[in-house]
Amino acid sequence: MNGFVWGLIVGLAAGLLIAIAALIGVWWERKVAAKIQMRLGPQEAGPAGLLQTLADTIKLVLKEDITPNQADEPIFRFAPFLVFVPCAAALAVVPFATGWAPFNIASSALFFLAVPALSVIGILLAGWSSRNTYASIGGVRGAAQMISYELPRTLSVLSLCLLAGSISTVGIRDAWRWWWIPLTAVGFLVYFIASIAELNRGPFDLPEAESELVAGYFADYSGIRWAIFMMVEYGGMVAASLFGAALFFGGGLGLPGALGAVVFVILACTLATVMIWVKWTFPRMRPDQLMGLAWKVLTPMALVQLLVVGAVIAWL
Amino acid sequence: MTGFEQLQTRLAELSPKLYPLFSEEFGDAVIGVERSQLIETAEELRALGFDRLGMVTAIDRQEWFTLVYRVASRSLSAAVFLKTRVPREDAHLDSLCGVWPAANWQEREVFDLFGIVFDGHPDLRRILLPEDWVGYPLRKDYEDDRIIRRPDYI
Amino acid sequence: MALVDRIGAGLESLGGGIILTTVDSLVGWSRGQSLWAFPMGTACCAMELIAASFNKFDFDRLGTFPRPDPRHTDVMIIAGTITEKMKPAVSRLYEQMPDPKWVIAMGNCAVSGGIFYYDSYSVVRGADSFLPVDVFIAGCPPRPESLQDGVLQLRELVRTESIAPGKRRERTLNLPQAPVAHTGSTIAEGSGEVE
Amino acid sequence: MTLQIESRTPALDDAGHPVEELVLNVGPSHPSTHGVGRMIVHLDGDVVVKVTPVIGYLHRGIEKMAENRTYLQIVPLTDRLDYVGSMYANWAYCRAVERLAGIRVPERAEYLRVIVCELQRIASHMMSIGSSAADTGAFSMFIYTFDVREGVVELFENLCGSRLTYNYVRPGGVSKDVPEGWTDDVLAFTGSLGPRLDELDRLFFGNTITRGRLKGVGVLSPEDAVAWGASGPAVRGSGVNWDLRQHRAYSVYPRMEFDVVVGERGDAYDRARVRLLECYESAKIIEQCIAQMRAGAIMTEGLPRLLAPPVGEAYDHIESARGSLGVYLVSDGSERPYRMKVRSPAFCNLALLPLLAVGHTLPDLVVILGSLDPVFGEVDR
Repeated sequence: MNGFVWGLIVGLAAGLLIAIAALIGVWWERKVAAKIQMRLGPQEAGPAGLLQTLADTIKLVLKEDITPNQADEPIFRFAPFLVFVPCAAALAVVPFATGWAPFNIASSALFFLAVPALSVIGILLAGWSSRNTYASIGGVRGAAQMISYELPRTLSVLSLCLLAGSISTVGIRDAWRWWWIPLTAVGFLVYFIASIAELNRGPFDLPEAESELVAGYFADYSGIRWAIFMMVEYGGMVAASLFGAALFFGGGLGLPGALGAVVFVILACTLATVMIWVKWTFPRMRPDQLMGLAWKVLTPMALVQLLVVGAVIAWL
Repeated sequence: MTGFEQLQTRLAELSPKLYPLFSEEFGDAVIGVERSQLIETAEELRALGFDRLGMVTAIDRQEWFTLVYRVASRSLSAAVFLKTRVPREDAHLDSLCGVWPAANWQEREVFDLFGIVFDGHPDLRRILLPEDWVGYPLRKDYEDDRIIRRPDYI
Repeated sequence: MALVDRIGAGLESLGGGIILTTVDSLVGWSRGQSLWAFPMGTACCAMELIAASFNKFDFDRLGTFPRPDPRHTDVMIIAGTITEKMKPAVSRLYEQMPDPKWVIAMGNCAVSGGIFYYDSYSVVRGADSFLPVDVFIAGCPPRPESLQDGVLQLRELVRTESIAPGKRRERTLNLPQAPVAHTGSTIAEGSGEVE
Repeated sequence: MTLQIESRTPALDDAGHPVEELVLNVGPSHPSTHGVGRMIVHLDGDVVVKVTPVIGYLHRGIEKMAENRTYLQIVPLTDRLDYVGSMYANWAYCRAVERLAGIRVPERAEYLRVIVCELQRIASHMMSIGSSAADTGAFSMFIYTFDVREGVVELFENLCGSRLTYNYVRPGGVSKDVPEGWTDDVLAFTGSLGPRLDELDRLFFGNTITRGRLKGVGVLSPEDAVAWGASGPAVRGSGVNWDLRQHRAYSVYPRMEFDVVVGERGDAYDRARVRLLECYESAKIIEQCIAQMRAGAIMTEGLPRLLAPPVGEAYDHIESARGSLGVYLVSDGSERPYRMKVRSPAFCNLALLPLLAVGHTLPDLVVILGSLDPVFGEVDR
């Protein structure tokens, strides 16, 4: 029972965190994109446009919630939550502080890698139930992409597990040493690229490719349900950044109390900003190139990383 | 020697068949043919190196339509207008898609706006106007209550 | 009935008053601040619509940015000439937008047919003949500043709208095509002021 | 008029079984159709089996309208044809009128026409490259190229007071002489253009993803390009040296030194890059024009306000940013043309789309359409 209450609290906190992350993340993305594009970005709502996303959110919540006539109504209405829940669940095992995660389970690294991948079901269902050609193509693309990038992402984290001798996120973070950074640099790169691809963000935003599929799998969603899809994107970005900062960079491990937390947050924010930067710089890939990248480049890279780490451990 | 005379002398050498059809109208080289001989002439021109069909259009001359094809040649660095007439009541002629593929869309446009039928065209449908449009707007006698005539300011 | 309509009707049945006006102002603020545009760019004006959202003029400052999917947008900016062939597509895209939705007619063509008013057999003379237009922007094409001013004017309209069903602003179609005063292109072009 | 999609007998696979095709309607309002184009795409999996372009969503009947306007009143109509490059349609039309009426244009006006048209070429190509980039998802690149275009638009605004529809080239000359200091502004612009274009070149064409997306996509053979009447960068990208500025050498182009840029493979990459490299050549031409231009009249003296050319027919064409843009005028001796026909390069280039797209995937289709650079004002007229 205790665990259930705690789970409820963590769930609510995760939802809140994702909402806040989306509120700030969208604003930050618009500002960074504006900077890249020699613009100013949101300015009018609140100081420096900080309240812009709040206005957008209120507006979206109050918009008409359209279910197209030919759509499969129950699935169509439920699919956004199927995407949201795995994303929120992933936050439960992020090692926020030394030796502490909201849920410190033994195989939490595996949990973190496996559970967000479940949102592929939501994406597929959203695309399919819309009965819209664009949405269907987007959904199928999303499924193929997310399943393919699962492998390099898992392999890259596996080398950390090997180094730490643990498959718990807390265990990895506590065992972290600074010389892991140069040793797992390739692994981090693979993890980072695969995470962007998992989140369907540019340059891998094929499922929602604006210039081809208009909006992809959420083409027929409006109002609050569409806002949930947007929130998931930013929530996933936050989870991937926090996880990367904690595991690959130690997340301010060993620094005293508050300073460690600040360093952790700064590291995570930097990673998120780099994701935004990448999105607004690169063109989009083609589906076949995307698959080629996953299977021909990233997976071998992650395997080599694993071998190198194994050799180092054997040598030590 | 003007460009026209140059072209004339070269055509006299290269194609005695086309030479008699050749004339000058308003400074341009023109080959005027009967509509039955259009494809034949077009193939002859194509063989001479006129490989680019630039423009296909029609002019509504009340009793008949004048079809104007502008073909150009890079090797001869010359251009001629191929002209033919079709009577208004019997507005059809052979399609030149087989000679120059470029004629495809341009003939569709002429069909769409003038109602001239191109026999043997692979895909003769309206191109600019909706499929269910009535009438051929570029004909001089086209009537449409959507049109508001411009008052004469001049 | 959408959620907001239920709230509005409920508050109105309570007699309106301070709660309704407060909710109204909050909703009006948020809607006015985030007028996402559906760029119905058909002709020349589309270029100025692009220019307005790009770096020199930057629509994003006003919280407006173009999204290509009608389901995610609030205001349809009709930028350019609408022809008889295009008209069904425009009205269908308008239908696909979720409520509440607004329409801006940008440029003389969308206002009245503009330079194509006379002699054309295929141009629809004004978007208000089949869509309820909220803001008209004259010009052939209007400058990006004019468009942004049009969006600001729409924001004022949106702000003063109430969510209570009884206090809705009526929007009408200009169905019979009344002749609209036509400015010659040489006068209109480049002047770009919004009346 | 409905938005229904035609039915079609299904294609067969190698074993003779019918392939279940996915029919996708793209447009008429779609972010990548550059306006109001529409394509009906038949997909087998992700591969395009057949494309049917549907055009005419912007058909305003300008050719019919011209029959009820005087020769001078048609100039503003031609602005609205190719709204990305209004100067070209102005000029092509004016050349046809001048040919019909036998008007000689003062030399300074010819120089001014060449300057504005080359500036327009830079602006139009920037728009084209930018929208191609946006089609591949590099949206920031669109903004960078558009920024270059804004520079040209500002120059035009100083010259003729309008940002988009200029109405500048008139039968007999140009409407206004340059304002004070304008040529210096132009020189400053062309001077700064080189480094900016270099940067765009590195950013976009040097990018691995861009190369992967554009190279080998939509290959157009030189034979097909000529036979299908393609022109402009679409034909030059395939390695065909066909540029009216050199081959017809109209106006003052014979006095200019510039190279015709040609591609090698004829794919989307070459077509886009030909456009970028042409901008360098345009800058060269502009600088030469300004150096050679002398003071003088900008409009033919003694032109009647109401032109009534003698009975005749005239065709003239110029090299616009999209290819050879021609205007065919028929006069019956009155003050209004009997018939005006615009030979639109974008229309002819777009006819290539069904040929190029088959066998490619859906994302490539968008790239191919962008590389043909259709402007629907000109396609549909």
